[in-house]
Amino acid sequence: MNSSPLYRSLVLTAWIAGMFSLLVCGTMAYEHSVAGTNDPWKSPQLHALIEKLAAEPKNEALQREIRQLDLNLRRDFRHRLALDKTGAWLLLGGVLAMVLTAGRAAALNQTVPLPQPKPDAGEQFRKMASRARWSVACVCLVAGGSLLMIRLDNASVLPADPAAWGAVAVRPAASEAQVEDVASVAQFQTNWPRFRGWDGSGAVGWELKTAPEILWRSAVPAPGHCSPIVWGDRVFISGGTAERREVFCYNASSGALLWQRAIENVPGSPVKAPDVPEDTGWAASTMATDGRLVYAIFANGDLGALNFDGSVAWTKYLGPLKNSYGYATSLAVWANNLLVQLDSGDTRAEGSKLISLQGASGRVLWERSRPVPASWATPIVIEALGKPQIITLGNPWVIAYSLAGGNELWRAQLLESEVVPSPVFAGGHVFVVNPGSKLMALRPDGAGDVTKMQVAWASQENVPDIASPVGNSEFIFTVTSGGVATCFGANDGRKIWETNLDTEVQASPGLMGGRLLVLGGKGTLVTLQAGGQCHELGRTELPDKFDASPAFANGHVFLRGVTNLYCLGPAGAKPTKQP
Amino acid sequence: MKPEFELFDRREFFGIVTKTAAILGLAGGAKAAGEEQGKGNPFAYDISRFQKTDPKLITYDEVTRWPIPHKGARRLGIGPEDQVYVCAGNYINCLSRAGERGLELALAGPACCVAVARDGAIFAGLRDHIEVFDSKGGKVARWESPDSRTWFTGLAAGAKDVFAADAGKLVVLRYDRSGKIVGRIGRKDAERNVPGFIVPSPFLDVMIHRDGLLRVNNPGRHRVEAYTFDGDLEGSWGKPTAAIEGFCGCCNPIGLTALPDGRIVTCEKGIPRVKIYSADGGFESVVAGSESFPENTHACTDLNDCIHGGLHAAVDSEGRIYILDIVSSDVRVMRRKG
Amino acid sequence: MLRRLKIIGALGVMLLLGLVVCAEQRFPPPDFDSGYHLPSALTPSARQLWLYYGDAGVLLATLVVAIWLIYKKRSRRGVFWLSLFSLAYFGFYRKGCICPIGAPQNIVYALFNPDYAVPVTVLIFCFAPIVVALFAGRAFCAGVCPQGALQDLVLIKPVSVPMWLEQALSVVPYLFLGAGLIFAGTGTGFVICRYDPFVPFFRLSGGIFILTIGAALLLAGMFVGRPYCRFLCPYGGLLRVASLVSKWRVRVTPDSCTQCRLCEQSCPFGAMREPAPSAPNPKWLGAERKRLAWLMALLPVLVATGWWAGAKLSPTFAQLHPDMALAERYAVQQSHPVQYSLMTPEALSLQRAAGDPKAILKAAADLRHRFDLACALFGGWIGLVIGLKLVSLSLRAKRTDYEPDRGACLACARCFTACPNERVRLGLMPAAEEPAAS
Amino acid sequence: MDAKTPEHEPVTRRQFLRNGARLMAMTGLGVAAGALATRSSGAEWVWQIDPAKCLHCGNCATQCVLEQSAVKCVHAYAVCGYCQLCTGFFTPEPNQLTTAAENQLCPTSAIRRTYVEDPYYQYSIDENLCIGCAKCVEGCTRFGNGSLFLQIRHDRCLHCNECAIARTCPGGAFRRVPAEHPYLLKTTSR
Repeated sequence: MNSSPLYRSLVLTAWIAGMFSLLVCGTMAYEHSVAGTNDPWKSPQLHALIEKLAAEPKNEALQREIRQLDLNLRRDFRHRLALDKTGAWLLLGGVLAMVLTAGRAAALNQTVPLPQPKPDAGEQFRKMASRARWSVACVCLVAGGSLLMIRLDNASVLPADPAAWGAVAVRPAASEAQVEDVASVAQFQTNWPRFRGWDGSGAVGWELKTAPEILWRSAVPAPGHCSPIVWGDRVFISGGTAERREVFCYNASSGALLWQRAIENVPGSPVKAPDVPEDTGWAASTMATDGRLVYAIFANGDLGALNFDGSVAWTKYLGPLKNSYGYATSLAVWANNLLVQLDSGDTRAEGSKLISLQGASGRVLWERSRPVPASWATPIVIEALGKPQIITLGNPWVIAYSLAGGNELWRAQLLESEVVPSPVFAGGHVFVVNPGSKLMALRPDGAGDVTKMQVAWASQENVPDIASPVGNSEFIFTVTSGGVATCFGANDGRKIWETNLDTEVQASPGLMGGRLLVLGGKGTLVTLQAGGQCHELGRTELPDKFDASPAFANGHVFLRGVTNLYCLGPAGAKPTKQP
Repeated sequence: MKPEFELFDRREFFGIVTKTAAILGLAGGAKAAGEEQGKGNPFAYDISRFQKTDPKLITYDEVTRWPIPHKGARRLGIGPEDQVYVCAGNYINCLSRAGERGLELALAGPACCVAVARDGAIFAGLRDHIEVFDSKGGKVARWESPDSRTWFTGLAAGAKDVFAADAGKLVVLRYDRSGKIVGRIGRKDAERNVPGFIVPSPFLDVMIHRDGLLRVNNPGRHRVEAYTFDGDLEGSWGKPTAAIEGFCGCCNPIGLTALPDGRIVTCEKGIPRVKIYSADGGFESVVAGSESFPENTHACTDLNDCIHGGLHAAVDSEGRIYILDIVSSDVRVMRRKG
Repeated sequence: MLRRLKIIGALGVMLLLGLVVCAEQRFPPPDFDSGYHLPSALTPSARQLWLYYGDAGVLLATLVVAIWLIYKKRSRRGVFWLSLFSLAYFGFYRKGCICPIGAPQNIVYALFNPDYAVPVTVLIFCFAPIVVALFAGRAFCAGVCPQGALQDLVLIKPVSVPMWLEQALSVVPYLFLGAGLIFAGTGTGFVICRYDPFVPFFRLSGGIFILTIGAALLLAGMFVGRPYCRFLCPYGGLLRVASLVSKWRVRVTPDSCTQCRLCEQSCPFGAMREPAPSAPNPKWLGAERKRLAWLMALLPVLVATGWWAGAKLSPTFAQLHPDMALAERYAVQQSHPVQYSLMTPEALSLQRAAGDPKAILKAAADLRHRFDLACALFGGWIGLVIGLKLVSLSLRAKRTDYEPDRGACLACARCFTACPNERVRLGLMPAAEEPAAS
Repeated sequence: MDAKTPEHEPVTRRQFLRNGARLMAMTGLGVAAGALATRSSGAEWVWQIDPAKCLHCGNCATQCVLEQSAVKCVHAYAVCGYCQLCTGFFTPEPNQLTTAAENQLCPTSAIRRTYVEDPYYQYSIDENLCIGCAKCVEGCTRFGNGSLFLQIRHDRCLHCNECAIARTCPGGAFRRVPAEHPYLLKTTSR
């Protein structure tokens, strides 16, 4: 190091210039950081004042305040611009000064090179070259790696084949979808918006620790096999006869019948009602709600949407339906889509179709015809591969459609005869029942015809014929109409236990946390432990006949009996006032 | 050398340099990131609250939509048997009540407006003259332009008179059925205290009301004015506001028509909407709000000619309202709810 | 894409005609009684054409001067002042646009988008320095390039980068070049200009992000000579190749080298090459020959792999094109609607897309096809670059004297005065004195 | 790449190779230049906004490389309606029709409103204040004749090789136009 005064002064100047530049740099940075709120068009203060003025247009003082503030803001803005220009030049000067002085200093400080004796150049070159080759390889890897990362982070959402992109445009316009107000997923989950709950699994996370007891009961004015649905403090059921088809709304806490509304003179619906088999009846399809409207469909194909206050929002006639036992498929909802599976025909498909409607307006978003005759299972919507898909059962096809456009995602030929039990989705598998012969677990991530590859397991033991299965990631439970409850391993399908509840069962079982609820047709509500070994936790005898499946919402169990609607709650909970 | 002159120690210098670089980098990164996620547009021109119509106010349903055979639609007219006459491009098309295409009149230039008399005579307004056809479409007469600035944008045909709104000359011309000009209505006139029309863009409309007076829109003053056939101003109503009860923007309403019971239907552009007022100007209800016309927001999409926006309406004898959307170029048929 | 450009062009023409035709057709403004006359909007004209040709002239002149200073005058000081002038003119006066570094993009863009007639000045800016490099090495980098001058200016205390690292990093410019050219060719944009770290300084304004990068590079540049030129600049890459076959080359010494090794450290850009023994070491010869053979064989494999892998990048790279980005956002909107806040560019562009989705998607499809090819080419190019680099690193150089590497030498003329013979020639020291080390 | 050319062959040979390569390179460049020259133009291109495509998003105010955007609002007087209630000048629901700050739409009050004659007012742009945010353009175009519109002012524009605003323009309204007709104006001819 040399310490000539010239050198020192150069170094000092360099430092001073450097510090100066840093200072300027800092100031400018600060100026810009505050600019966020000081620009006239951003100032929250000004916006607030103008809002205020809108409220009291005559306020002179306020007006004066606004004008002053506006003036100041604009002055500051101009000032900042000027400052930026000068700042930039100052910075330039500072840096230049620093660089030049430092450069000179460094030059002064240079020592005369004094080459040392070196090893063999060729040898050195060899070493260098091999190192260089490897580091080139590294550069190549780094580049490739980063490109891969970028590629993975920004995958295209468009179909792989550009030829298919035209289809993207024909989906319902985005703007419409935006203005729709949709209930949150959480709301769907806490309520019981459709047959067997929001996802059709018949299961809820919470449970009643004690054996449930009746909190209230309320007479059911019209016959129907449909199960109750619950949203907030409302319970809805439908009932109907050849003459009159109605929707009933009860208060969930008191059981009071709030209103009843008939779905009548639906445009296009034939005046002369078709004859519907007695034991299925007119209202076997469970209603559905998206929290905005409630939807009900009846055996003749009348579909109605009602507001929560009971007024009719819209109605549609979807018939005629050809169904030997009578139409019993329940409605499904997902976000703001209403899904109606209309399978029709005795032995072959006769106008079978799946329809997706915009809930609020009843506008048909899409419609797909189905290659199956009449069926009685209810579709479910599941999220697989990040996209919602609709699982439908029919004879012989299990078909999955995309919710967005109704395109068929996959199908499997697994079913025969009359398809009654509905599918459920648990622990990554879709469980479908080929009535009386097979219980199967499917992986829902296939494409095309997946009959061969996607069946994870199948079991032929105590396969139910009417009741749908219920399960969680570990176990699947089924109940035959004869009352034999069976537990299978969800992942391998081996039978874990079975027990005869000696009561005949029409309703699908429900899973309430760790408890399996089986509702016998004669009114026996059996509670089993939903676990590895068979253990009955209790029975509650109810004074009614039951075909409908239980609904679980807000800590209560809702049962629709033939004569009454029941609300069950934790034992000891004060029964709220009777209707 | 003495340590206090160890100023140019490289390690130290490196330290500082790297630190500053890091700080700069972080600051820059943060700022850049901040700029990445734009938090809305600070320059947004916000009228969103006016573009939502209170559903309770909407008293009409859209029954159906008819596409228009030609582009460049301007105005509507209603015939004696409730046919709808649409002028679009160089044509005037007659659509039956069911929307089937009927008679088509080809014109020399772009049709600006059309009116049909009770006896079926069809009056087609071009920019600077009027052509008269009989109900079969046979050309009867051509009424020449009275002025170089003339720009007809509205026509109304009565039993004896035909009224033509001249947006260029800011006047409503009164013709007799022979094509003679027998009066000029609405010109600025202090004595008759007629304020005069303000028409920034070619949307002056005229209509004959059942009460025997003319109704003319005065867009620049955001008013509907009532004149006698002789041109006396009998009254006016309307106030400028984007709120639903008033007329929005710089120059509205742009179109007028009346229901059989005499209530007045107004059309607006900018916030495209069709509303109903009582004959004396009390706001009553909405036929179709801004939501119904998504395409029809910007009044100007062309460099030269800014009349590619807005709506026009006509009413048939049963009170069905036909709305012409100039941008999506279709006719919406609206029926009263319930 | 191409068709779309055509259509736009056509519309433009119709528009201009329209102005004339529709002039008296359009609805007239009010006629004023007060004799008010319509003002007409001011239209300050664009930069005069001759000024652009002036720039080209200055470029050519500076190139000539640079050659003269380097080969005839052999004057570092001269080169330094010339570079300062270029920094002032092309940098702070012309604000760095258009510069040769970005020009190749215009060329490629013009090749694939016939509606863009590339200006003659751009041709000159793009080709002149390359032609010069073919004859006289990287005289442009030394004396004319403002970016280079800026970095050269801030170089205070050069530290030498290890040769192996130098070699490895010297492939990066070619990757950058490849990317820049495919994005230009597909009409996506000029990324080389977008990520030019120094132009913001010339403009004294710019995005904070790029400013930060520029600042960081300059700070680094105080100790690592010209980091951008050596390890990033795509145009530098072109000149490097060109100067490999240059007619004249920069030599440290005017006459014979005395092997005094005083110039070893004189090059701050790691371009100095030391003599290598004429006879290769027999111990390694076989191994090296074999390696060379293998690498030669590897070359086509690398290219093919690159091609294959590159094609896979298409869906992502295409999204950098505004039209494709819009199509993507539109598609997302169809499946999972997002509510963008009022009048944001996103919301507005989506409205536009919703207006005519078919057209947008059609344009996007065309783009994707273009990108499939472009990306494959890019991948292949990467493979080629890496492969050739490996091969070149397996060739044994043979050198008797200390001399700058043809490609890497920026012709800055620093090493001249390090050579005692040169000093003698310049009369900086008496001929008698001989350096101790020899 | 800097392939160190093997030097153990005779000098002449090496020179020959190099000359050959150079010759090839030159011819290559020549061909390329020639090919381009056929479709190259002596003229220059500059960036400009097509008002018919502009969506008034505000990017022009924020995206330009200049601190103060080179994009400004331009007024085509011949298209203007000289409205008393100008939606380009006044906020959507103005308190009164005065030039007071609270009634003005322009964040930098760059629009001057002058009385011409009853009932007409002239509106003109102060380009030193205008930041090109297009707020007035939206107001005027939505309700009125669209006589206010954005243009790149070529006395300010740096003619970047790649326009930073064009890159982010949601309407794709930016395009290169010949430097001799550098504006896309709404008609001012009468």
